Amino acid sequence: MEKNEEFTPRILAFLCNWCSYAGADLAGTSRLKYPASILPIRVMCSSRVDPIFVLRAYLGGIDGVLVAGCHPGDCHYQEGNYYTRRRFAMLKKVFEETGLESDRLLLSWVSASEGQKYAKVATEFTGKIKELGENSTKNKIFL
Amino acid sequence: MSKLKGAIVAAKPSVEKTIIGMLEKSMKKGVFDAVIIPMRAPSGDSFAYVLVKDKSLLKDATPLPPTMFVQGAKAVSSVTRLGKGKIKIAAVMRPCEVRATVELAKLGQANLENMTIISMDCPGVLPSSDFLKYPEKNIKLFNEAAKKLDDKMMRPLCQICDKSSMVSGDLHIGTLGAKKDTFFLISNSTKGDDAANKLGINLKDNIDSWQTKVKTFSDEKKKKRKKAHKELKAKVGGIDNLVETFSHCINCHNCMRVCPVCICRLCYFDSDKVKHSAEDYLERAESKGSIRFLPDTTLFQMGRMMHMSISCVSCGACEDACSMSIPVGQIFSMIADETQALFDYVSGKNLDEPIPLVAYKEEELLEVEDSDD
Amino acid sequence: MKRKIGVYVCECGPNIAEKVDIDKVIEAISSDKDVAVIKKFKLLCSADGKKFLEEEIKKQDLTHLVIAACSPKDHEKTFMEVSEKAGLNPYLFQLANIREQCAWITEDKDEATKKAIRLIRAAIGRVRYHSSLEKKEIDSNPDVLVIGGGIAGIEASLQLARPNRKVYLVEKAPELGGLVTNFEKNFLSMKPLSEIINGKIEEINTNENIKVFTNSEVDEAVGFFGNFEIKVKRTDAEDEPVQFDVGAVVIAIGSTLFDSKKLPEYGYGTLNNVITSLEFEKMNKSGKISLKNGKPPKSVAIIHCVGRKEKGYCSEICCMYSIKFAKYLTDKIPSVKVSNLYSDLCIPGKTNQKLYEQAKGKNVNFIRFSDAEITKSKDQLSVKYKDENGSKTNLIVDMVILAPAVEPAVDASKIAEITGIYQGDEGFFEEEHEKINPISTSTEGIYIVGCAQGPKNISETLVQSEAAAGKILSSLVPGRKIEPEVKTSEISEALCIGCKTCLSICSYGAITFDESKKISVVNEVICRGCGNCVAACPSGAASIKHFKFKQLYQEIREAIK
Amino acid sequence: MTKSLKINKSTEQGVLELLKYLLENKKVKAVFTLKKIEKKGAVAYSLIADVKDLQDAVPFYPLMPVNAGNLLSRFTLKGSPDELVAAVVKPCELRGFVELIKREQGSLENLLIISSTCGGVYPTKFGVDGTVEKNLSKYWDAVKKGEIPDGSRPTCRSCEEFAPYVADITVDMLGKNDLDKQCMMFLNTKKAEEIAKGFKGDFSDKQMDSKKLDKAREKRGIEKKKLFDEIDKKMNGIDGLIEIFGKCISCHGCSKVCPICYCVLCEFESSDSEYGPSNFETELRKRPGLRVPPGTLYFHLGRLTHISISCVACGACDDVCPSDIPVAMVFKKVSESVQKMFDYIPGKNVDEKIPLITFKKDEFKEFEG
Repeated sequence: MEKNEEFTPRILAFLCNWCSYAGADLAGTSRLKYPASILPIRVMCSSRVDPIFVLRAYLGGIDGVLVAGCHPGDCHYQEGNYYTRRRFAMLKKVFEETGLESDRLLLSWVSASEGQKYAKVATEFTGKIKELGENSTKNKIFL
Repeated sequence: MSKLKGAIVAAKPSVEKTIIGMLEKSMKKGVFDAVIIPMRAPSGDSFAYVLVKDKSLLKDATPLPPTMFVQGAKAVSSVTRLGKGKIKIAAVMRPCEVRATVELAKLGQANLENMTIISMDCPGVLPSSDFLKYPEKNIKLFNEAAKKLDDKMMRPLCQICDKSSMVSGDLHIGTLGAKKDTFFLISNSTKGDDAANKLGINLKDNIDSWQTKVKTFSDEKKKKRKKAHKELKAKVGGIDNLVETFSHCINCHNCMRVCPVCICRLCYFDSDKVKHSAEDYLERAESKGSIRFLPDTTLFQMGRMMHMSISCVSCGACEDACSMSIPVGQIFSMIADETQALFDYVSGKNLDEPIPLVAYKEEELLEVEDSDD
Repeated sequence: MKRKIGVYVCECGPNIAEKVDIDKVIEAISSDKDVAVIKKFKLLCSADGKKFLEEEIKKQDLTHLVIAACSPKDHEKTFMEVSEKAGLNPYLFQLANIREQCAWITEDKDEATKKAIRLIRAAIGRVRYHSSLEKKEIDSNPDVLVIGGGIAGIEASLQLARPNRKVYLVEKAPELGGLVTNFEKNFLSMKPLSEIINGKIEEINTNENIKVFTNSEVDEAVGFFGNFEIKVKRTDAEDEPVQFDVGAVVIAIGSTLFDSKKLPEYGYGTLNNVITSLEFEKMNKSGKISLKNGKPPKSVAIIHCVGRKEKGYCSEICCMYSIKFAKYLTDKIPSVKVSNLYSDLCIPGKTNQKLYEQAKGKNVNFIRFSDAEITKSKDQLSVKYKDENGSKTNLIVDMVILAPAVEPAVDASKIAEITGIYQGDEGFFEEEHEKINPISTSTEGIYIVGCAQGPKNISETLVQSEAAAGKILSSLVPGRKIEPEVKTSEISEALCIGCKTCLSICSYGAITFDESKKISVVNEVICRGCGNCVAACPSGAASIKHFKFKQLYQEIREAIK
Repeated sequence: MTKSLKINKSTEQGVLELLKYLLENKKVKAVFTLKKIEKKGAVAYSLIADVKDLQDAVPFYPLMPVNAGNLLSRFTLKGSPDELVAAVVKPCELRGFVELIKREQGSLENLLIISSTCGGVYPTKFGVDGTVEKNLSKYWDAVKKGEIPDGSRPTCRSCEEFAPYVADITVDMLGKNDLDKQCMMFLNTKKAEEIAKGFKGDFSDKQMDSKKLDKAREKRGIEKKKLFDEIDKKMNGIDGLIEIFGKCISCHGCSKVCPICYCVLCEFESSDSEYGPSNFETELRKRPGLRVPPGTLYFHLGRLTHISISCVACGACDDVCPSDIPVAMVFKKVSESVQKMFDYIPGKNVDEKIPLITFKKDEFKEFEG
């Protein structure tokens, strides 16, 4: 665990506009602290997150990708997040089967009122990624 | 186009090592920020072009690999198609790859402004399918054959290549006619002159011995080429032979996809324009008793000839990639020689020369007109 | 044309300034590609701030605008308006949130500064690929179609017609009124219902804003908010369907009752004097509560929760009307004994409990039961059941009233098909969101009220009808154009291969299929811009304005740099 | 109730008899099947309208020059035939076709699908050099015994889906020890029964003997495990993947011949997937170098996310790869577990929705963090 002591992971967070992004805002307005290295990208619905995005980021050397949306049943667009979940499940399976580190991908439901949860998820995920260390694809040549 | 200038360079311990040394030096001096050069793939049984930024990688580079998996022009195009970018790049390729690159530049698929292209006398390449069988052994065999200029095991098209020393890039490494442990560094452009100067190489030596040797060598090959094309024509010429030859085609279109000068994002022959209704197909089947399905493989190949034979550089990438071992590369080289001769155009020879089909002369090709008298 | 991006960093008073080293940010970014100007300002959302921005946009003649400030939730709209005012298309602007998700989440100023720089760079990268988007405006038809002439439909129609809205009210029965016309009195107030209902029906018939179609049903409803084309045809004649346009639709088709015959143990349909609640309401309204033999019952059992287990939900109203029934009975037959057999009592609300307390006691008792079975015993009925402690009990009564579960109306699925509104697992119409939009549906401009949405009592129904009317009156104003979502999805005709993947996953029916061209087409008026179809499309034919691949990818790139 | 049709001729002859009968009596307008294109053994799918051209037809020749799923899609994409056309295809080709139909890329309308319990095929290139022709007798011996023909495609050797799903007629081959004397067909649909009426042969209600199929499945299951273990060893994470795909030359032949890849323009050939100068500069900031053209691993993993849900493991991609990359086995391995996750067998049922266009409200909780 002592490896990468001062390594700050590059983490990408796709946040749906209506729940998770608002939740992340709430974490801030409640002055909760979590690692600043996490970089949010706002999408209208988590279902906009094409697995290809995650793939690109991963092969580009991102250390972790978080996809966050409304809780099932609460999707602002009704069913979007159910599809997100299926696509994510598939992507994870592809990672597992090809021996890639699927632990670098995380799907989480964060509602607009769950500032606490967002801070928690962000902190824990960052911790996990720190354990995993740097994504080695970063310096591969034959991609 | 500037007159060729050259210098004799000591090649110790070997030509390849010397080239790499020069590249390292020029990167150190900031002549180039990066180099596009072939390297052996991690699996060991393949070579690929790598855009090298960290010069320590260069020691593993292979300027003259035994095979051509990706046509170098595709590599250069992929880096510069959308713009020249900030960094100055040197690209090390074989002459036919350089020529394809030049064609791509003419077609707006490559931007050579910040690119210095280095070519070298080419002994040919092994067909990749052969190479894949015993990589290690084949690397040795290739290097020996290269020294002896023995082309028996090379691609059929390499065996009849008369442009294996054609200089259409900026710098060229001439090994033909060079004294032992030396080679000629030949410059073909101000960019080339500039790079040589920065490396402290004085382009004042006499390169006649290289030029004469190249001349005789390519004259031989020309004869061989004419003969081969003649034989080929006899074999595949005429609609029946042609159809027979292409009847093996399984429409994978690998040939088109690996072809350096096939640039369309969506090939016409993959587009909606070639898709018909069941009844259309049935009509054709009924008129002939039966048709191969999909039909039109010959149309596809002929169509490609229309589209790109003017720019074809006879590199043989298509033949290498054909999963049905159709001699498609040889056929295209045969056609290309004819169509290019028509406009006395040599694809990729000169960047400033427009592609014939985008230019015309008032008085030409009268013979193809139907004269009224 | 050369890009000139203006970047403006808001200090937000101390909020950002104290946590982020803004000068460092400016220093880092000022030399970035395409950045024409970068400045800081005390409070950009203030009047001064807006004035400053407006002048800057004009003076610097910016092609794109990036503001680093608070969350888009706070002031994205504000700054878009400023930019529009200054003559710069508001979609050529991107807001970098360096407050909520940067300044406020760490104590480490250096970290916050680093993150701010990345966020702003992401915004700059993104805004480069923004293109102007134009607000769309389309005419709308303010008229309304109300499906169902029960209490829900009647109320909605009146609420709309009173302020002179044209309403088409379609009822498949010969008369308006629906279920409630069978009820003598209302629960709680125990006031006669008929005068209320008749009053409302009377008003409907005299209000010339309302066109009533009885013996009719909706045959077709195509279009979108503000522009639905409706066809109504008669059920009792082969006439050509009547056609008209409306801007909104209210579904008020009510509900029906669970068929008690499905539970033979209750003997409904086989035993005399076992009747449903509705039959009892009718009997009561007719004035004479009597057994088959004409005599008044001396003892009555009301069995609650008939079919609740089968349906899997509580029908909400049964307990209340059962109490009402007890009152009917005791008022009309003073000596009658009434036993309420319930499995769970559900008497919510601020006042309902009162009536229960009153009813309980004299001659009326409430028994918690399970596993009831009704058989004949001489000329009476024996109700065998397990009581709370599981001990078997046998109750002999003259009459049994069953309180069956409330079910979706018979033609619910037909209406669902015509309107494209999704039915939940129980078959009732699904609201868009139980909390955010409880009476709206997945199709903008179509609302669900009353028992069509789920079991409800009359007052709850009326509330929904008024709510729907209110929504329509405020969103669909005569003469006012409607502004559909701008950031909609679009499908490239060249790239679409017509696999219909997008059609199957769109929750709004916003995508249709062009059979002649064999490609999918987005109806931008219906599309809400979630982007689901974009992620689902394998061939990259679908893309979504303002969240295009290249735009988002610039942000991704910043993250992996 | 399935009817069966027995003919006392070799299996291939029997089927040809039936096809001949159908053509002669105008019960079908044409026959889509494999046809010899020269003596060395090269075959191609053909659309045969004239009976006499049936003589070169080799419906069950152990080659798959192209996955016929692609071809039937192209045949029906712009409109189905007006009258019945008989098509003899292999089970995986049929499953590929069905997956394409689910994507609106074709239709079963007016097609009479004839398929068989399949013994597998050889790599296509062996058709050109005569290898297949030489091995034919060996091949049929293996099929008789339900064994795995040596040298057949790895995906065939490890194929457990060798029995067709939506065929109108299923020809009994795998494990049928007298297939050179007797031809047994099972008429699975009304369509098939109707059309076979009047044909001379013994009709009965005999059912396919499933035991021999189970045995064959077992053998292939063992082979599959072996091949999966091998590929698994190679596929160990990013470095393994780079070993495997590092030599990809981006010809994208694998996607071109894939019966599931059906896009007009592959996303990975679109402008969105292109690198601009600044991308390269960014990349080179963290990497010592980058192979060009870039994005081969991105292409293959991306293609996995696109098609693993529907991959029928036909092996066509292996055949066309000029770099001998074991594309097919990678895709088969990954796809099987993706499909298992959704409890989905591609091509089994035309009416079953592709898992990614539907959902259950209560599922995959384990993927939520």
